[in-house]
Amino acid sequence: MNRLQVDLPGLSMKNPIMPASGCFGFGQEYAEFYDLNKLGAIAIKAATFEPRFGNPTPRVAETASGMLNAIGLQNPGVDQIVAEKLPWLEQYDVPILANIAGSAMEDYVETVKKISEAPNVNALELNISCPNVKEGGIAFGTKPELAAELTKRVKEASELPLYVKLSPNTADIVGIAKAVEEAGADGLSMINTLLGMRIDRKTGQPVLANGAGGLSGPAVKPVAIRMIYEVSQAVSIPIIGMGGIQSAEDVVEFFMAGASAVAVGTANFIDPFVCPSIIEDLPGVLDELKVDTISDLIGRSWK
Amino acid sequence: MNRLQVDLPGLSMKNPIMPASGCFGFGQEYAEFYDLNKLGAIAIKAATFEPRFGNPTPRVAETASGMLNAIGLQNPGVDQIVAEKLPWLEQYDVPILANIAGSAMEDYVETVKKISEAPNVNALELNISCPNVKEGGIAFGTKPELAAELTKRVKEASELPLYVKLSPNTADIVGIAKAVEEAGADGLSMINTLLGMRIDRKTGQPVLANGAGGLSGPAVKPVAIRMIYEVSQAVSIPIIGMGGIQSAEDVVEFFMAGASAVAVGTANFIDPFVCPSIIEDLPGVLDELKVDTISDLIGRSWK
Amino acid sequence: MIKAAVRVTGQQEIAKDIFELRLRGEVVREMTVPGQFVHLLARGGFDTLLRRPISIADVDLENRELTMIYRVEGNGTRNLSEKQAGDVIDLLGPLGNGFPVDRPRNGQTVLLVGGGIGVPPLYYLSKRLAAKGVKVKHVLGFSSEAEVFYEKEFLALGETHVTTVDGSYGQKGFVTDAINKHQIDFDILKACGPTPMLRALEQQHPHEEAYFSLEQRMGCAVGACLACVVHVQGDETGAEYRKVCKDGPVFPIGEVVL
Amino acid sequence: MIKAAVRVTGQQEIAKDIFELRLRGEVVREMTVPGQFVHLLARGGFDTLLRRPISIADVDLENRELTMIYRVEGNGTRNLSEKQAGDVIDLLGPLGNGFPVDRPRNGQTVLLVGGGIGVPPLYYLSKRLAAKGVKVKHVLGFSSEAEVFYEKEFLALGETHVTTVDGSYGQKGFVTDAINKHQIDFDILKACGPTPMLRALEQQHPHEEAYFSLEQRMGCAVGACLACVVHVQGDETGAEYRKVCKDGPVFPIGEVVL
Ligand SMILES: Cc1cc2nc3c(=O)[nH]c(=O)nc-3n(C[C@H](O)[C@H](O)[C@H](O)COP(=O)(O)OP(=O)(O)OC[C@H]3O[C@@H](n4cnc5c(N)ncnc54)[C@H](O)[C@@H]3O)c2cc1C
Ligand SMILES: Cc1cc2nc3c(=O)[nH]c(=O)nc-3n(C[C@H](O)[C@H](O)[C@H](O)COP(=O)(O)OP(=O)(O)OC[C@H]3O[C@@H](n4cnc5c(N)ncnc54)[C@H](O)[C@@H]3O)c2cc1C
Ligand SMILES: Cc1cc2nc3c(=O)[nH]c(=O)nc-3n(C[C@H](O)[C@H](O)[C@H](O)COP(=O)(O)O)c2cc1C
Ligand SMILES: Cc1cc2nc3c(=O)[nH]c(=O)nc-3n(C[C@H](O)[C@H](O)[C@H](O)COP(=O)(O)O)c2cc1C
Ligand code: FES
Ligand code: FES
Repeated sequence: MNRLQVDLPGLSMKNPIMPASGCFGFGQEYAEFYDLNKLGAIAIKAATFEPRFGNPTPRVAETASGMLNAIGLQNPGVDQIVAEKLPWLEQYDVPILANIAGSAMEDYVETVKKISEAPNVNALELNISCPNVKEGGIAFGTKPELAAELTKRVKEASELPLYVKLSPNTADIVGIAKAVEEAGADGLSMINTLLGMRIDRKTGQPVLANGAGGLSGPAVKPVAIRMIYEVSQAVSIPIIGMGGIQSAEDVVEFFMAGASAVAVGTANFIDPFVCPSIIEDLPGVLDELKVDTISDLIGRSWK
Repeated sequence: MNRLQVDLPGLSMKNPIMPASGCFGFGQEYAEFYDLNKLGAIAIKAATFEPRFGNPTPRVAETASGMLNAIGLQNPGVDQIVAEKLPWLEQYDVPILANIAGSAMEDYVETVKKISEAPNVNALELNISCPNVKEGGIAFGTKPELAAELTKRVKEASELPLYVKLSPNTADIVGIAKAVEEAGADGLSMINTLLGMRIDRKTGQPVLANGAGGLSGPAVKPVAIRMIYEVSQAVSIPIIGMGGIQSAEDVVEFFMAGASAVAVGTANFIDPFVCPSIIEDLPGVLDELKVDTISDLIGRSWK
Repeated sequence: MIKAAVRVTGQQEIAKDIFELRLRGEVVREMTVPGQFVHLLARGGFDTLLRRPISIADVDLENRELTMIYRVEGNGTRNLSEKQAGDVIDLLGPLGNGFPVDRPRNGQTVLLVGGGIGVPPLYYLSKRLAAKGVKVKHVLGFSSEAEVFYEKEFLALGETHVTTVDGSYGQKGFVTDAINKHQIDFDILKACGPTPMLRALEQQHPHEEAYFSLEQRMGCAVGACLACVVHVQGDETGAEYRKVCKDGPVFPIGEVVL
Repeated sequence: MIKAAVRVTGQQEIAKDIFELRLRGEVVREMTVPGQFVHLLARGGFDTLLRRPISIADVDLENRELTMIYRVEGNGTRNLSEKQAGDVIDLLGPLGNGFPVDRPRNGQTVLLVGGGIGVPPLYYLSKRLAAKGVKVKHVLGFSSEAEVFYEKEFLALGETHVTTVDGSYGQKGFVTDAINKHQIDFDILKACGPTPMLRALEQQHPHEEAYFSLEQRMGCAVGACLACVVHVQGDETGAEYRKVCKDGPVFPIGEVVL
């Protein structure tokens, strides 16, 4: 028995750890540090229909226990991802979660159709919550009806299991979660980044060229935990939890809150080995808690 | 000329620094550390109509660069505040901002009527954003129509200038801000705490007896700055900025984002002298920026 | 109530994860009441934001030296455990109301009962009582042998019984078991430890003169934030309260709901 | 590309807010290409989360010693400035593509132009070129006299001109002014400094062989996060890019948009 095994729609994971979308590119860079086969899954950088350069720089800024980013969904476009990035990943025996972004419903649907053709994409992650694109994007993440309609249309366009990635920038995360569940989502990913800003005293201007950016890292962990705690009690689809995870102890807290797997984002920038380190540490933390398998912990805080 | 003087409706402040509501009681405790006359103003702990014990303990927990609290609006009720707490404060020549909370509109209105009778209350701060009370409270802070109606009714009940304290737990902070401005608010306070949670690995339960709590401290500063930046461009009433302020440098960033005065909350717990220290440091920071008066900085990031 | 910088003069691990830390500074002159605590910034390699409350375990007024004894729990106490002689710590205190030392009259016996990290403040208290000629007895409860500390020091001041939950040292069981078994006589009871222990003592000795030192998670530790409140016994409105940081941490039996 | 712990062997302030930090570790053996950088955890009393990119200013391969020169800007560099001999720093590196050292043929002259904290990587480069027998010249720009550093060290390797913006030392003005004034001859130009300086150089010497080292705010510094991208010259789609951390920080003139 593998104590760390978790099984989610489309994602049979030998451990519950995946790098978060946008924080791991398409894997190549971190493959220079360790064997990607160690990972439970990989969430790849958001794909859009057309190639995107993204926002002007500076694109990142540091905050207390966190960071802001406004990359702006830079990516080579779905065609090149299918032609070059995904085939490279075929050498690994790790499920791939393909993150999809767009500004109009059409974009999403077309991108999903194309990427679903790749043989090694196991599930889709619908990014309805990117705060860094001016047109649409986050609007889908704050309006339940819009989120539900997009979910429905994407489900129609692909047979792959669909995870909807929720925005924390909303008063009613449970409402959105239920709406997309009803519309056919197979799982949820949460949370994406909180909208934030830093100002440079010397210039009097925002540090990021884009003005605002998305806040991630340990600072947002309590917000993520609270939302997962609430949403996991209200829906019956599994949740991929994320937001500030840095250690195996953090992973356990996310499971107790209600997550069934987790993603690690910002922490990769601080320690490129963070994912394998967490995977290595997890059994010890389970031992301390006298727990056999990690999935025993799912939702323990409210069960 | 006093470089630090700021003048807001009802609040003529010799410097822009006030302790934030709930983080300074009614002043007595910190008066043992320094002369409260040094402060620009004082925001007192939320008053409700009836006395409230608040939530069970534990009521606070630490997070990365932040803290969670679920005090639950504990206070002795407006009658005792008017009879005992406010008279004690009369010995100081510092404007008082009276924070008001409630669960139903009636509560708010009756509390406002009573507290407006106190001779030394200079302005009201309407707490429509407390995340720590089950009944209502935060609902007012996330629905523009409700927030507007409450504002209107409170304005009818008192002649005092009214600041509405906004919740960051919303997708559309600008919408709420505009709605309360239109309904007659004389100013805004922002931000109240973000909803968050911590889980205790050992017990598997939330650390706070209440489950969720309000996140404050440096972790939330980027969220506060972003919201003030957006709202200050959309309204023409002044903003009292707060969320993670620890230093004179932070104060300058809040002004550049669009605040006209600031409140310091969590930092008082870390350094009881933080408010007078910031006041002392401010002129030096203005010098570095070659700025005469602090109000020259208001909204510099977008003007 | 002072904010001051104190300098570490020494630190050692005296039991499993239990450290004794000595600090020197002028502020120590104020620390004359056993049962008070300090609120300190335990900054270092592990992130902390808030201060941490730690009891005063011993005071050397002449040398302005304060001793604290603490268990490594999380980031703050981990940081503390890495401090070395010469390091400076920012401290607020002394805070709160301690144990009354003028209460016991001559000839009276005071029983001091401590559990785990509730033991430290009793040492300063016992020393002060013994110095006044008061007869002191001690019952100290720990979870197991590895965590036992200061038995010798307490023994030097008076009769001392140690209990461990797992029976690996001293008497097996809880402090209340030891009091019963040895039928320990006393006039005044003073205790510090986990709330369940205090509750058991309250139940077992409802009519004695007793003082309990409580623990609560704290924010400000100066009475402003209301993080640390407890209900008042017999209060029917349910709105009355005491602040552990300011009104306590020591309360006479019967005053607050444990 | 290695993650390693290196030990501080020494640190000194060599100009106003400019520190020279020496570090020792096995990983230094890999640092053979001038213009590369390391990404380090600058933890300490002031909060930081992310790593900080700092150039390799000098390397002593035999002693496995690395020298960095940095200016105190914010929390990270403030923490660095408090490190003392014996402290350990977690470092990722060497990273990026540095300056080509095999480019200059015998007899060619290389002009190295540095501005402010762009000066440090040029020192290792100059040493390596000089060791190969290449003729090196230097133009170093600073804002004022107080910030000037390493003039002597560069002089020992070749002709060196210093400029200061306020004229308090050397020639008043920018590095481009000095190149013009002294009509400095060269075959290859290698420069590191603020983007406006690089732009001025590009404009003044559009047809020379030149290499520019760029600065960008970074997240991962390994090519994954796309924080540090720059546009590509002549790219009509606008979607092409280079990563400063991985494809750079050194680019040949004309490759990327400054
Ligand atoms: C009046 C008083 C006196 C105390 N005296 C001592 C003593 O002499 N020796 C000793 O070892 N411990 C003592 N404690 C408990 C001590 O404060 C905690 O163990 C310590 O704060 C844990 O901090 P941490 O960073 O290691 O743990 P973390 O779990 O990382 O702390 C996180 C937060 O929770 C708070 N917290 C966690 N556990 C406790 C607790 N048991 N009580 C209060 N706050 C807690 C911390 O202060 C901090 O704000 C005392 C507590 C109080 C209230
Ligand atoms: C490839 C490269 C090489 C560098 N080499 C040197 C060097 O040899 N000596 C030196 O003094 N400086 C160098 N810098 C600049 C140095 O990285 C920054 O001065 C430093 O990161 C500032 O950190 P801080 O914590 O002091 O400032 P803060 O302002 O507190 O930093 C906050 C955040 O902004 C980033 N940041 C701030 N300023 C810069 C900047 N100018 N460039 C990149 N990131 C920045 C920080 O890395 C951090 O993530 C280099 C930068 C790059 C990209
Ligand atoms: C630099 C950066 C780029 C990101 N890009 C994406 C993206 O393309 N798609 C997406 O859904 N989320 C993106 N995210 C959000 C992360 O996947 C994750 O939800 C968030 O950062 C919270 O996790 P963390 O605190 O572990 O970083 C990005 C985050 C960062 C920091
Ligand atoms: C312990 C605590 C109690 C609070 N009580 C109140 C309150 O009664 N009324 C209110 O409007 N805000 C209350 N707040 C919110 C603060 O006034 C402030 O908006 C928030 O903490 C953000 O500022 P900070 O990061 O400086 O603490 C409380 C905050 C804390 C930490
Ligand atoms: S800890 Fe703030 S009132 Fe006691
Ligand atoms: S810093 Fe992450 S790609 Fe360059």
